[in-house]
Amino acid sequence: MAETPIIEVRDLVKHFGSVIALNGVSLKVSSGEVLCLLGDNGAGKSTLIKTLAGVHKRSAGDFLVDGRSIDFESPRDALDAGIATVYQDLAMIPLMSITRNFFMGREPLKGFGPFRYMDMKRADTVTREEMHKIGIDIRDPQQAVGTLSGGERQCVAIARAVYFGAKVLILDEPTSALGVAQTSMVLKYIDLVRSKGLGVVFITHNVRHAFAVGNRFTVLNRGRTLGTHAKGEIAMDALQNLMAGGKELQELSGELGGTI
Amino acid sequence: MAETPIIEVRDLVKHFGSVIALNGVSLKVSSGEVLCLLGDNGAGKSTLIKTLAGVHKRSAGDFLVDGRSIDFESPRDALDAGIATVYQDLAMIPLMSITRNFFMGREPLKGFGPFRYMDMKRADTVTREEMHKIGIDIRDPQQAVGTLSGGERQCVAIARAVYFGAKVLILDEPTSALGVAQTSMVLKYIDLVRSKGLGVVFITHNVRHAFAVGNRFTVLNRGRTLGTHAKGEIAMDALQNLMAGGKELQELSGELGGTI
Amino acid sequence: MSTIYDVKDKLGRDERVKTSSLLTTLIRKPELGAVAGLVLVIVFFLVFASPTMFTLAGIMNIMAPASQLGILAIGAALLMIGGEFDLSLGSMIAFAGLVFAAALVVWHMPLAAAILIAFLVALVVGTVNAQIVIRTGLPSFIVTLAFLFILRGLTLVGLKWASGGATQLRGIKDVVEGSTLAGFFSGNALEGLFAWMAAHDMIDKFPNGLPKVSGVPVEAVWFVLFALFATWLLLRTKFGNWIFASGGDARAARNSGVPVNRVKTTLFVVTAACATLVAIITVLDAGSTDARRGFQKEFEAIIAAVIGGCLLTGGYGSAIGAFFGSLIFGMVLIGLTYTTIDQDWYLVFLGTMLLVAVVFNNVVRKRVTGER
Amino acid sequence: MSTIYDVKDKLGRDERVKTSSLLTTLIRKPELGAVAGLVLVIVFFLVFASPTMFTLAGIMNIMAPASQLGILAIGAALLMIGGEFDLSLGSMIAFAGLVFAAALVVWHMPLAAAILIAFLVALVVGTVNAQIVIRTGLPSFIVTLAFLFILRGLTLVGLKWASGGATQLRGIKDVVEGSTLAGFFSGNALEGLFAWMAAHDMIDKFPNGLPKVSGVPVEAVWFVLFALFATWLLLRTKFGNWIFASGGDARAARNSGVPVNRVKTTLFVVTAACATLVAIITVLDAGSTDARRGFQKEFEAIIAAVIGGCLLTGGYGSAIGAFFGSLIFGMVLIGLTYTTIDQDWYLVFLGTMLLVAVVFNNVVRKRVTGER
Amino acid sequence: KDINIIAVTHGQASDPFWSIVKNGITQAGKDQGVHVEYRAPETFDMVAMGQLIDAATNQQPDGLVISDPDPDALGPAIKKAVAAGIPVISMNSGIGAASKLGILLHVGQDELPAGRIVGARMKDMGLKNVLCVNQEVGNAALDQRCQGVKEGLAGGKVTVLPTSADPTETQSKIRAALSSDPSIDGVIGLSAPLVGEPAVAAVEALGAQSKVKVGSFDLSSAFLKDVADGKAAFAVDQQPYLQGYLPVTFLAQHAKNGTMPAGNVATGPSFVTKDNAGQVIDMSAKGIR
Ligand SMILES: Nc1ncnc2c1ncn2[C@@H]1O[C@H](COP(=O)(O)OP(=O)(O)OP(=O)(O)O)[C@@H](O)[C@H]1O
Ligand SMILES: Nc1ncnc2c1ncn2[C@@H]1O[C@H](COP(=O)(O)OP(=O)(O)OP(=O)(O)O)[C@@H](O)[C@H]1O
Ligand SMILES: [Mg+2]
Ligand SMILES: [Mg+2]
Repeated sequence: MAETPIIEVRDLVKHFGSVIALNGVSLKVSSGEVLCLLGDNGAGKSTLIKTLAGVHKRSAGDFLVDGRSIDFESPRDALDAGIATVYQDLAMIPLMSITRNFFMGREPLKGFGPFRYMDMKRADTVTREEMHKIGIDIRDPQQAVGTLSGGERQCVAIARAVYFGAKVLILDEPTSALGVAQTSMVLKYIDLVRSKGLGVVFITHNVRHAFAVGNRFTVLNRGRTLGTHAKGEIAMDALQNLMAGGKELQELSGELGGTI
Repeated sequence: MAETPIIEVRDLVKHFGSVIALNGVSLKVSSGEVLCLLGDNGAGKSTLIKTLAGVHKRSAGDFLVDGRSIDFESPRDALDAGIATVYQDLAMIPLMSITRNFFMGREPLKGFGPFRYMDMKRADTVTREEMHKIGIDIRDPQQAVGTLSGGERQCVAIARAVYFGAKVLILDEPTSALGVAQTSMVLKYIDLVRSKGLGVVFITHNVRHAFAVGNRFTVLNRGRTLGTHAKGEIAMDALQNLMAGGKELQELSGELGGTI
Repeated sequence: MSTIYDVKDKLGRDERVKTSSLLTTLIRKPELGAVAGLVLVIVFFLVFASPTMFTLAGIMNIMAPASQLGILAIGAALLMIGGEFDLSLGSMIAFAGLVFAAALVVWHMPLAAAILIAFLVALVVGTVNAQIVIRTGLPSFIVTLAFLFILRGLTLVGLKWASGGATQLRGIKDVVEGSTLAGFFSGNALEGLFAWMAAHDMIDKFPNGLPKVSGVPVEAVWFVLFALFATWLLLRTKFGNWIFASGGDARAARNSGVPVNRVKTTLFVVTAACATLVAIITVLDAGSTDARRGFQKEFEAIIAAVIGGCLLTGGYGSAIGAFFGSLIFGMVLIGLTYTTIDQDWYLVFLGTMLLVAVVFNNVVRKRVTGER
Repeated sequence: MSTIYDVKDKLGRDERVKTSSLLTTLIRKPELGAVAGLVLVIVFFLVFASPTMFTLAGIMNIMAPASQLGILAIGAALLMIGGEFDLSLGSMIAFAGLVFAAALVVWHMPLAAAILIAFLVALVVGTVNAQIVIRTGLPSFIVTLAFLFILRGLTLVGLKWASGGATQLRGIKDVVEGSTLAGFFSGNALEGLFAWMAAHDMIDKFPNGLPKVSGVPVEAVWFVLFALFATWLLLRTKFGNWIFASGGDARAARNSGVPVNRVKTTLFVVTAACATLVAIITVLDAGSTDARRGFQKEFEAIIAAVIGGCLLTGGYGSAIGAFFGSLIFGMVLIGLTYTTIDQDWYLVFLGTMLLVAVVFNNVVRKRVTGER
Repeated sequence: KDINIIAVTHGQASDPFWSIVKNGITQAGKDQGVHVEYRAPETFDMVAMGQLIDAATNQQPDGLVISDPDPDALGPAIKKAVAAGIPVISMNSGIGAASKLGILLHVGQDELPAGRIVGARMKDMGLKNVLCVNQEVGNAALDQRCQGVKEGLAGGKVTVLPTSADPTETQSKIRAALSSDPSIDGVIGLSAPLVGEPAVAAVEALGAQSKVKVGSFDLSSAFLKDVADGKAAFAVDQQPYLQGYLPVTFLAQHAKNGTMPAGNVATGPSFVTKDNAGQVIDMSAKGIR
């Protein structure tokens, strides 16, 4: 992986008013690799990936895409640059149908000139198929997203990002609300996407999920990078401890039979 | 556990318009035990516990609390009956402060008669302490919940339910957004609560978390109970397969190194 | 692989969905509520109003104001679905009317140029409204409220300047006399058809042989076409999807790549253009304009849209609902005059009818869509 | 165990929070925006208005309308924070005024009984509004709009009945002459103080020796007390927490055990009671009531609340903000008459001032709270 | 020293009638070389109007012109102005209470008697069932006009039709009223542009010109054209221009020379009919009549 990374950030800083959410974070993602972003609650993972996705503007630091410094004005710019994101809060409109949410911002068109209109039939078919691939059998693609279960909703967001992801796929805790079957599907998906040559940023709190698909692991703690480790270099236990932000877990874990 | 269960439901049915969310579900929780409610996405777990918590009215079936048939008119009734719930969507008001959310509906009062007012200082202290116990060190209890990270928000909801839970504690995927340290804390908490003699209903997709604290496991699938198993009676793998709703996972899991 | 998930029964039905009759499926449209409200109102007037209300002439008489309101209501509905309000709508009617009339009688422009100028003004006003809302992040309620005052005030000042001191500018009819273009914005459409029908005794005639109703008010044609267009736009186009998304959750929409600001700006311009269209129609019809034109039309438009099922919080609603909402409101407004109800009770009945129609609408909608 | 989490530095500061000066901390209040808006407006009038505006008499002259508006605005603000609107507020003023006046001059009741009856009517109207909103699930916008019409219509009917055909009811002054209770609702407070100050040449006098300002308008006292009470209620009581919760997300609040319906009903009643209080004050002050009383006050109240920072979507706002919002709006309304601006331009200036004040308010608020 | 005169009325500057009043006031100011200001509340609002009078009193003008549609409500404010030593002239409405409140004199005529005269004229025209179209129900001044018509038309029937400022709606409502009650033979509007013109259009659309006579309070150039063309029977002129012009002139003279006419001045009503409408149209288009 001597090639230029698809995405690289150096010493990223992000303030919200008086809150310092990121205080010097660096990472890079190359094509064909899965970077797991790990860290405690409130470490700044979501803030970081929102900056990558064009939602937030960084307060300081460098942000390079394909080796060139870049400034996204809006999430649309990031999407156009081939970066698709599943946000932790999903970015879905509860009142709109599954299909409409799926294609929001990237509607498939039919017809020509000023009479172009949405190809609803195709949209419905694609939605149903993509959801099926991820293991969800939806009743009706026209159902409002607001009436879906938490996990079903998550799957819509993931299926959408995978479908439209071109270069980099960013997933913020995609498996947190998912059942066992769906989780397996999603992890397999990530594997598939990587093998197609995309870069993936995968946020999770589950060290097993991270180990299952990750190539490298970057750990955040209180707005700072704690370090990056390749898969071979670190054991699951050590990573687990790093993720917890240096809190000793043995004791707690021991009481509960070491199963966490 | 020959005593009457604190909560028991038999053949519960719940329809939303033409959608059948629950189609005959039975379960019971006794004091001093943790019942894990498992099942695929969309199986009906949240719908079930919302019925227990007084949010939904059942379409058919029996619901007994302490052996007596009961009908909750509102979540307040359930709370008054000692049933505290962490909802999957958390039931928090983003614009309100952490403290105000924490005590929403159960405000600590000071003064007397018509001049009773909220004891803000105590509320702030309690909030900070309870959050600390669960492993979150909040900057300012007056911060709006909307600016917290996903996991921090989850912790507020859990800490609140634990603080106010009197007889039964219902937790809908409480650990899904949590970091390693916080997850350990929450599981330890559940253990603690159980040992104090409360009943706990714990929904999770993580079989390890379930095994760590659960006494019995009830599996839902497409709105129906698939069966209940005590801890000693079933192996983790078998449970894992049940949770996935009968989908064979070996193959998938195998490809990813059996780590899920 | 698909067989793994296939637990549907042999007919391909999902066991988690109750079967419902064809009829229920057919009518499971939120708009049905508004239709039901309209039916209720019609039944009420059939019973209590003078039978002349439902003659051809009576219906056309209701269509004119209902259509003008409807054009505004559909514009307001689109904007509301997109998550914003335009309270300057009514003042915009007056302002556009002034610009249009002044272009004709003060600057002596040809009709086409005057129409163009009026719509250009709409473009400017809509854009200004939108830009202020977007850049300041203030609620559109308060921003457009400021323009409610400003445009109304400018109209008065402009009228006094244009007329040399009065609050009315007239003489428009003389200027546009004989223009074919004017036919698109004033008078009646389908006059030939109605004359033919009168000649063949199919409709009522005056003693002199002319038909009592000489055609369909031209605004009704605009109204129906606009309703159809807006429905197509909302349900079948990319832009329609963006409108719903922007109104449903602007942040989520933006994160998904919807150009929310562009959508909102366009909607503000469309709303202002609707006001301008109504202004042109009324100015040509009345032959004059005055400082009170369009007074409180913004509220009537919002009312009609809400009757038709639009949510005030955005992200939900339909053009066809606004269409029926306008018909309901227009019919109640004019219809009470056909009854023998003491006119002092007018407002009481207006309010009651509104409430009953909306409640009924709501009950029917919940019933058919199975909401709880 | 606590040491595990302790990564704060020695001074106990959290390294994730930027240190900020005492001043910034002091003024980090959203209400500061409204104060800044008020300052801006005051500066404007200091420069452009007749100096008489800021004499004692001028200030009292502004206080009367601003206070009446303010009482309504605080009621509307509480309701808006609780997630609902009351568009029937203005009509309620007229209706309560009618009931109150009729009780006095038609039924010849004592003042105390008339006041009681008026507030009982408020209780009923508020409850009816709330119950319809809660039971039907319709937006309060449309339900209270129906009551806007209905109450206004009933006022007209009632006035004609009470006065025997006119739309004005007069003669209230004669009836309440000499009642001490009336002093709580009309005229001026602190009259003794002002007379004393006049006698000692501390304030301006008329040629006949009476003080130019005979006291503080009684509504100003109500206004300030109500603003203090509402602020305490919102920030310090259980009910205040419930109001924020109900407006922020009714479902989440309900799930957390907040009796949302009870909260909303109470708020509707409070709003109606505010309208009634203003009705009683104006009827006693004017000695008469008419069918147009309170016309459009609902919008002025909402405007003032929004200027003061209330969100139209509910769950956010403050009584103190509404307080300043009313002062801003009231000052702009009256203040323009102290300038030499031509009345034709009045609306243009009103709109512009509003916009400028609100934008300024917003900029300051964002600056101090660090929102982006 | 500059002479300052303030006028506070109940009519908005955008109201056709009051805009003419304001034009008269402005012109008088120019002619007399005094500074004038016109103020009115945003709607017919007696409470707000009282506050505006207070505001005017605070500025100690050399003269105050007011309209007084509700002497009870405005009384205290007017008395205060008088007590402050400001000469006050009332115009348009409030003739009955003028002397009691210490007002120097009244220019114009109350709406009620004006309405009576119109009613009497319609009775003379042989009308029996008249529709009184009110574009702003609840405005007590306008309500009095209909009330007066009813009294003047003694024996005949008067129905009040509430409408709005929207000419399309007004026209539709008048058509509705005429077609549901064919015995209506007269329509009287309370504003020429907002009601009179749509009323003529409505009658025309129904082809009932020969049966239904239309009249209107106040003037507008388009309505006067209808009168001239014989489509409308008459317009009632209160000469609002004079109601604004005269009080300012009197007060300016009072401030300069201490003069004041001895009695009230009646400015109307006078009728404009087919014979004299032609002369008035141009003046009306300029906002003078
Ligand atoms: N808009 C905002 N305003 C103020 N503070 C914010 C804002 N967004 C995030 N923060 C703060 O920044 C910190 C980092 O938040 P972030 O959401 O990035 O955490 P995270 O690593 O994604 O945590 P989790 O695993 O719980 O999702 C948190 O403490 C949060 O309170
Ligand atoms: N209000 C509603 N209207 C219509 N359908 C609903 C509603 N609420 C839930 N459902 C449907 O009922 C089914 C069960 O939903 P529920 O939220 O109980 O699933 P769950 O077991 O909690 O899933 P997850 O693990 O993903 O949270 C889902 O398919 C959902 O679409
Ligand atoms: Mg996060
Ligand atoms: Mg769930």
